[in-house]
Amino acid sequence: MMTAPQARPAASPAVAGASAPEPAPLLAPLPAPLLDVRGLTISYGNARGTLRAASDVGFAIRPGEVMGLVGESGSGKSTIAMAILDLLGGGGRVESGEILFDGTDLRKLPASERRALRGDRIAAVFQDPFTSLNPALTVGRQIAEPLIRHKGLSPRQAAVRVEELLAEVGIRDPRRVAAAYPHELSGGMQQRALIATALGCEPKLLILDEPTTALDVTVEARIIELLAKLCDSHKLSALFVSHNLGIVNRICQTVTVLYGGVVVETGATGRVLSRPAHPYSKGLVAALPRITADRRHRLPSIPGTVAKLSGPPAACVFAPRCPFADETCRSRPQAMLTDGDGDGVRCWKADALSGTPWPDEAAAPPRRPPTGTAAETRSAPLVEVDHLRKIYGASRSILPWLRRAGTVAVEDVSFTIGRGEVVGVVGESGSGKSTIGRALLALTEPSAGTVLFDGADLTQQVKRGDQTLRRRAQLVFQNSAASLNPRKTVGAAMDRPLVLAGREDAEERRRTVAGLLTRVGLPAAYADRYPHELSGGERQRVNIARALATDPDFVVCDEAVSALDVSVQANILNLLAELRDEMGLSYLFITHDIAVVSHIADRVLVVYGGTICEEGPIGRVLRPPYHPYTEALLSAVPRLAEDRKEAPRILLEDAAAAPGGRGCAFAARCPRKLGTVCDEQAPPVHETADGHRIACHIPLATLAERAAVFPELAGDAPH
Amino acid sequence: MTDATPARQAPSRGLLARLPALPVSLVIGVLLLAPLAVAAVAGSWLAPYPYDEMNIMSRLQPPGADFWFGTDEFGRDVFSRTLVGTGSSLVMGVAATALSLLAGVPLGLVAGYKGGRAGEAIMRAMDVLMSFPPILLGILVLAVTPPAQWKAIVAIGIVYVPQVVRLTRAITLELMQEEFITAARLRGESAAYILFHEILPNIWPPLAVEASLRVVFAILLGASLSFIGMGAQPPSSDWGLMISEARPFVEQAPWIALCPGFALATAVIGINLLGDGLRSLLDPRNTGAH
Amino acid sequence: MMMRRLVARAMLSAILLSGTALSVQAAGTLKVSVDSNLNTLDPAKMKGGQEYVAAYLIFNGLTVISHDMTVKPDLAERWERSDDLKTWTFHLRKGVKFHNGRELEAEDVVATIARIQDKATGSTARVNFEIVESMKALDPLTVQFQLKAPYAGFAELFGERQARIVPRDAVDTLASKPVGTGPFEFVSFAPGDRIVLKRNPNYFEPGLPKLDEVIVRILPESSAQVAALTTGELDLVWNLPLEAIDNVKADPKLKIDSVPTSTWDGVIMNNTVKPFDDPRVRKAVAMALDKQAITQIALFGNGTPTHSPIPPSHPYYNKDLKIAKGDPAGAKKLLAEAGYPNGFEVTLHTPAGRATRERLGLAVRELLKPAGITVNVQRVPFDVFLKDIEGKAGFYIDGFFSRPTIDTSVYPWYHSRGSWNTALWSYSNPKMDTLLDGARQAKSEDEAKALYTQVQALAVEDSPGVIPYVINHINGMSAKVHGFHSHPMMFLDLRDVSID
Amino acid sequence: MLAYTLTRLVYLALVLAVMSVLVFLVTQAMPGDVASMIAGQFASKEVVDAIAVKLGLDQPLIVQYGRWAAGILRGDLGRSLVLEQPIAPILMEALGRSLVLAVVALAVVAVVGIALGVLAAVRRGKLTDQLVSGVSYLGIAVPDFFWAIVLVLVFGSYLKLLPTGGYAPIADGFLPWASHLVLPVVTLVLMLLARIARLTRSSMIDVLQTNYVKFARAKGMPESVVILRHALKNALLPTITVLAIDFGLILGGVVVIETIFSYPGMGRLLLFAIQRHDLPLIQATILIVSAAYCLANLTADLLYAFVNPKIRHGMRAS
Repeated sequence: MMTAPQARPAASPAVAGASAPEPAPLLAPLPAPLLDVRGLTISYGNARGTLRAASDVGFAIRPGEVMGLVGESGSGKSTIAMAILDLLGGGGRVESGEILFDGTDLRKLPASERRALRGDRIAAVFQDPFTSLNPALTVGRQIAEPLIRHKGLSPRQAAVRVEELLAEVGIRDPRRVAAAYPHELSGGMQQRALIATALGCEPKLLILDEPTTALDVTVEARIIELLAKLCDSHKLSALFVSHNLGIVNRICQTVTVLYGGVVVETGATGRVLSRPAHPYSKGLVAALPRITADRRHRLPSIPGTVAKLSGPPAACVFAPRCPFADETCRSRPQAMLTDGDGDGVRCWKADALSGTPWPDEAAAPPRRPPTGTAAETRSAPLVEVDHLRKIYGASRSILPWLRRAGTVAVEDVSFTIGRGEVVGVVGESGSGKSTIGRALLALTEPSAGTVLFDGADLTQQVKRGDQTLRRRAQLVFQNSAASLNPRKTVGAAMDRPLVLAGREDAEERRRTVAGLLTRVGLPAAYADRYPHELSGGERQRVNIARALATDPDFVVCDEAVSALDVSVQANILNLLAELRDEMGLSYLFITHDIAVVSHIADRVLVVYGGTICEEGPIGRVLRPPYHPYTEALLSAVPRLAEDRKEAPRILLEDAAAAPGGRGCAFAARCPRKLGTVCDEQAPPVHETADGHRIACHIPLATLAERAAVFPELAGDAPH
Repeated sequence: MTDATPARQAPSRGLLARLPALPVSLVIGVLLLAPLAVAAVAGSWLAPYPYDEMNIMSRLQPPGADFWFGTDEFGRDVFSRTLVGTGSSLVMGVAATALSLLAGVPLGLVAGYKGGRAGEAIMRAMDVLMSFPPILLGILVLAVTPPAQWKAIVAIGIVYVPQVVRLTRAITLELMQEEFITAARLRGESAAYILFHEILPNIWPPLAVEASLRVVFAILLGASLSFIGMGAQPPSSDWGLMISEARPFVEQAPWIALCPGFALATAVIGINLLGDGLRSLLDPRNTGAH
Repeated sequence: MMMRRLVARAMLSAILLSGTALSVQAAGTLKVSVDSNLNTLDPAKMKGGQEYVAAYLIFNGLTVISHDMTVKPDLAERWERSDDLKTWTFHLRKGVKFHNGRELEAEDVVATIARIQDKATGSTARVNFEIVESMKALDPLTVQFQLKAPYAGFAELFGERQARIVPRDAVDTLASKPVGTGPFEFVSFAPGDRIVLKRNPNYFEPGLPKLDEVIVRILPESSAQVAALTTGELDLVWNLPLEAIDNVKADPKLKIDSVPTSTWDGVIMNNTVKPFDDPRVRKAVAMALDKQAITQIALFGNGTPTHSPIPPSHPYYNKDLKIAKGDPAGAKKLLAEAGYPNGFEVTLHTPAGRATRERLGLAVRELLKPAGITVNVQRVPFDVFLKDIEGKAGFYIDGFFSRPTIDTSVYPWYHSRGSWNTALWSYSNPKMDTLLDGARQAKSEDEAKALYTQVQALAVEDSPGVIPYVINHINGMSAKVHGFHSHPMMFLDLRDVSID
Repeated sequence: MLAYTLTRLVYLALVLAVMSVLVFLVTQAMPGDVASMIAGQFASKEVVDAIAVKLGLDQPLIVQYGRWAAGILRGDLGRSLVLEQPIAPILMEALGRSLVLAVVALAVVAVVGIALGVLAAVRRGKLTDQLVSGVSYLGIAVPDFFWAIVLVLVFGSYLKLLPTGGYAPIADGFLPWASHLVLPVVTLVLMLLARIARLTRSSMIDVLQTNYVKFARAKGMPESVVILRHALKNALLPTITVLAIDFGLILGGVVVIETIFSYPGMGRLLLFAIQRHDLPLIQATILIVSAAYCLANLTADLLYAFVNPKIRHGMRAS
């Protein structure tokens, strides 16, 4: 057993001198770290060269401590987790460093001993529950495997234990779930099963690799709650890998920030997130859209794209994107500066910059007053959706056993979008929000109801072959890669809409393309590039530019920023806001992220199970009265503010929504369900004067009694 | 800019510059096929003897100085025959594959793009065709008329149409889900433009790989049909026919069968390697062989 | 009397065999192969050599063509003919039993022939019996035929392959369950695989057959046949593939037995189709073909060049005529006379799957090249060949088995009203008709010989087609097989055969 | 599962119905005809016509088809015109022999092919992998008939170890029966092995990269358990499909191999029927072969569904 280290071990000898020479005197002996990673360097090699996924990474996790490892995509956070588990694949190789677990360097152990530790002393839960369970084996068997293997339980004993474990992770019907195959369970249940597997052998360390990223917000909230509880009750240590600062804030005591495979900052969660020391941390925290922030403000963003190293860093990895960088930063690598509390920052300017916030970009032009006032919207709506209904998969086969009523994706939805208005649609997966967007663009034919665009039925026009109106309504996709034809240059992709618009002069079209590219902040020379030569953010800009090429009035943004890293997301959101202001565009902004929608939308529709449960100006929706679902949704949003940590949260059951019934779609999961009336009758719509509508059986007055989820927004809507 | 974006490959940089990056299998495949291609084009000029010249005095001669690969039961030079037969054997595979692509790709595109009744009808028709084992379908087609090589080509072409249709349809359906197709529909492109300018360019790489493997099957099926007398006709020196005719003499004169057999194997291995190479060339992400 | 003797013999054999039943059983089984599947076991409908193999093992005729090509008694122990050669009376052997136990009667003979005469039966032997005016059973053992015209060779007709006597009450199942009087009884037939036959204990020739069991296996691949023969899996390969002869000869455990036949292949030219309607063209083709070379190519030398279906081994063979040596120059000259100075191009059809005939076709293609005739060989499936080629196409390869008599070998092909003539080459020369009609009524061998000598000369002169050779019939067998003699009619005669 | 099976069966019936019409029409279109085939070389026109009338060939096509189809629905495949026997027993015998060939060959292919494929996937990029790939190439590249000839040459002609043709019923004893199967089976194995090994290899490689395999490893499962319990079961899905289809192919007759080894299976029966222009036999054979092939395909899909719990539960036809 090694003794407790006096300080965070110096990352490398050359840098040792730069760190604090004497550690602060210890008030109480800190327990020895359970996991102590030192100087870990990992690279991936293939025929085209090597990529350094982690450079000289060091951190420690003490018993009972949950440490967050955060960073954007490509920062190397998952690679480090896999290296600890000895599960690096795809040509990954640990070049150097130590991984001390309970004082033993795992790298020095033979493979069989490392394997014996895995699943027993060190357990893991991965990002995607849908693919982490073997589809061919029952859930119970998969949970039992490590019990039999490591604990020597008989299959019968293991089965008993499996049910206990499932019960412990909050599964109500453990016997049924144990006998089920993975696909029979919802994502939340699957993730619980994975957690039960990890807990089975009572491990000392949990490796959690983005364990909730693939889940809906309400489910995520419950899983995080469960994890926090378990870590507490089992005295577990955990390495929590995440890109989501809000979640890290909720569950982690300490946090380590990675950038380009390099640890840039480490420290207590509260301190790092409220008073970040490293410029990158500052940028990351600043770029996050906030529900409570002033919506007219531009989001601060980090320019450029994520760094990727091929060798040891020769300069500060963040210098190319750092607004504070100078010659020194660009000429020598940075050392980790630590203090006695275990806080550390890899920036020689950290002290000098203390208190200096991430700079706002050029003062944002004042936002044009939103046109979306209720009266104006009703006078001249651009889009009118009336009793829209969409059923998928209905079948009228001659074979009786094949006849199916189909799945209701959208059930009787009506709303309007005014000119220049941004309407947000918020909902979880399966809520029908994308279907609404597609129906608006005549990409899918409504089963019932009408969609009028500028007074005309777009679906009918397209059916007749008239495409002129359609060109005025465009779409910006989630997957920036898939939305561009890989075999066409950016210029060619943008040229087509112009050709179709009858612009015959090729030179003039070329100039237009260049103009559009410039407009979305890309060099005009990008017209000659192929999509795979661009980064994700650049591709999304091209997508937007292409959508603008038809000179539309209306753009549907379907999860347009969801796949982007926080720093890039801020960029795109800013761009979309600018375009709206300059060109008077209307947006239907579809997203699962309330923070994003609250930043950009004028009005919000909250959809659940294909129906609109709440609708109104954003300021109204964020304040009571809430629809019970909205309330749960809002309370589930992970946030940075520390004071929210202990606030009551409304946790929903995992049960999957069953839309299409006669009653309220949310009835099955509603924590405030009144009784059978919710199941059997469609809820009445309560409407207030400012266009705030709630569909619920609970009287408006009762709903209004609830406390605000965001007290800082208390009071009347600002507009 | 950081090095996050992959290095651009300037279109001006020619194939030569990328040569070292060419997959090994592609290079070996081309090396194996090059002499066969030459033989296919110029076989009758290169052959030391006319392929059909009989010489009773030197029948069933073992390989030697005069006849490098021996002679057959008519005293015909096996090497010359194999050389001249290259064209017949390869044409069989290539032409049949071309035929199946010509018929199958449009059908697959329509079935994938239009769907509905027309698509359903096409796929059900393909189901019926696929319900026949391939060689049986070939035999059935050929049994209708006296055998001839072009009929064998048509038959093989028909045999492989369903596979091409299915593949094309599958890729088309997959592409239809792609958002760039949605984007094209949104800007009001016609169906024809979407099919030919958006979908087709993305279909041809997998189709090219598929086609190269199809050629192999077609060559082998062609050889099989010739073997049972329903393909090339004597005195053609189609390899399948040569091997078939050599059967009774396999004990006294194995070289009659072995020479075209090796040629056939070389062709098939060559095309296989070419296909594999093409696959990894066209899809750098590809890992496992399929 | 007969019965008692049979029973006694059966008992005796039972006693003799009881001690060594097993080994005798094994030793008494002969495994023989044929090269093609059998279509039918109904003799009236048989058309292929491998079917005739079964016919001669299971059935008998009234007469039999013996190994020396003379007609001998079989089911008929004797017969008489009227002086005008129009009334023929056959006396059946007494006590002959069908395999089903019923005794042979004259009515069976009448029924058999009537069935062959019925067009719906589709027997290829029907034309042979068109000459019959009427027939009747005089008593259970005597049958009499009345002919339309005098015919000296009538008794030989009953040695013909299809004219096997069948039980009149079992004709419907003959194809799959044949019942005959022959040396072996039918046990089973698996199409494409094998026929199993067992010894007929009641066979009328005393002491015969010697074998207990015969298994006829269907093995189309010549290499498989030879391999099976070498490994002892087969004891005898009927009609050994020509290309395998050397291999069998080289193996000390094997032997071959061969006999000349009058089975021939021919290069058929349709005398009514251009350009073969010109005798000069036909003659030119005949001149260009080197028969010795063709025999080498097609038969590997296992045959003899001939002028007509009359084989060189036959006393009537015209020894004065010369075998064509191949004269492309002469052929060219003749073609020029006929108006084809630059030759012509023509398609030659060969039936697919007949290796010898395919080789003949390719040989013709090569040999006609120097004469300026470009031949495209087209292989045709046999059924298509029968329907669309034979008798219709201009130029094709065909072939025919030995016939029991010289008359049946020649008349149908060369007489202008001959049954085969119209279905083959449509040759017509009154002089030939006179010669053939005369030969039918020839009272002496010498008279017949003289007439047939002229027939051959005329056949070569007119060249309705080219008959390049007659084929040797060759059988390969294990050295353990005794008493087997190849039959010039290609019959498989196993009565006297035994195996160690 | 039941609904799916029912749907597939209905489809199968439809496909077979369409196919029966197709087969009937195609066989009618064949040149040559039965009557002249039966009448043979001597026949005159009246004879041919008489035979045609006797066989009902003079009736309108639709009547002939109706009679034929009705017979098949009653389970009567008709009579062979040439063999003059009911077709069903002949066909069943040939099918039985093809079945023997298919079962034995596929058993070998499945065991050896899957083992090789797994081995190559696990040792990916190493010598074993390259060896398996190389051998696979040979199997794919060399046509079956060429292998067959080489085998005949080596084992029959030179070594004289094995019979090179024909079939021995099991009644003749096990050894003769088995020895007759060796060469055709080996040829089939050579032909099919490569594909199965390559397919197993690639799907195994895919599966080994999945999250659940990674998770199984994270649970500390030893490689043998990871490969055999977690990976193989999922990786075998495509292999099972292909095996079942191959089974259908062999059952339907591998014409070339059956020809070379004089094996009296479905393939040679069909060739025989075509050569003899025995229409009822051609029609019945093709129908049965195709039905067997379709059934094998169906079995493949059902098996796939059965092995894959995701489809087994809540399955729907698609």
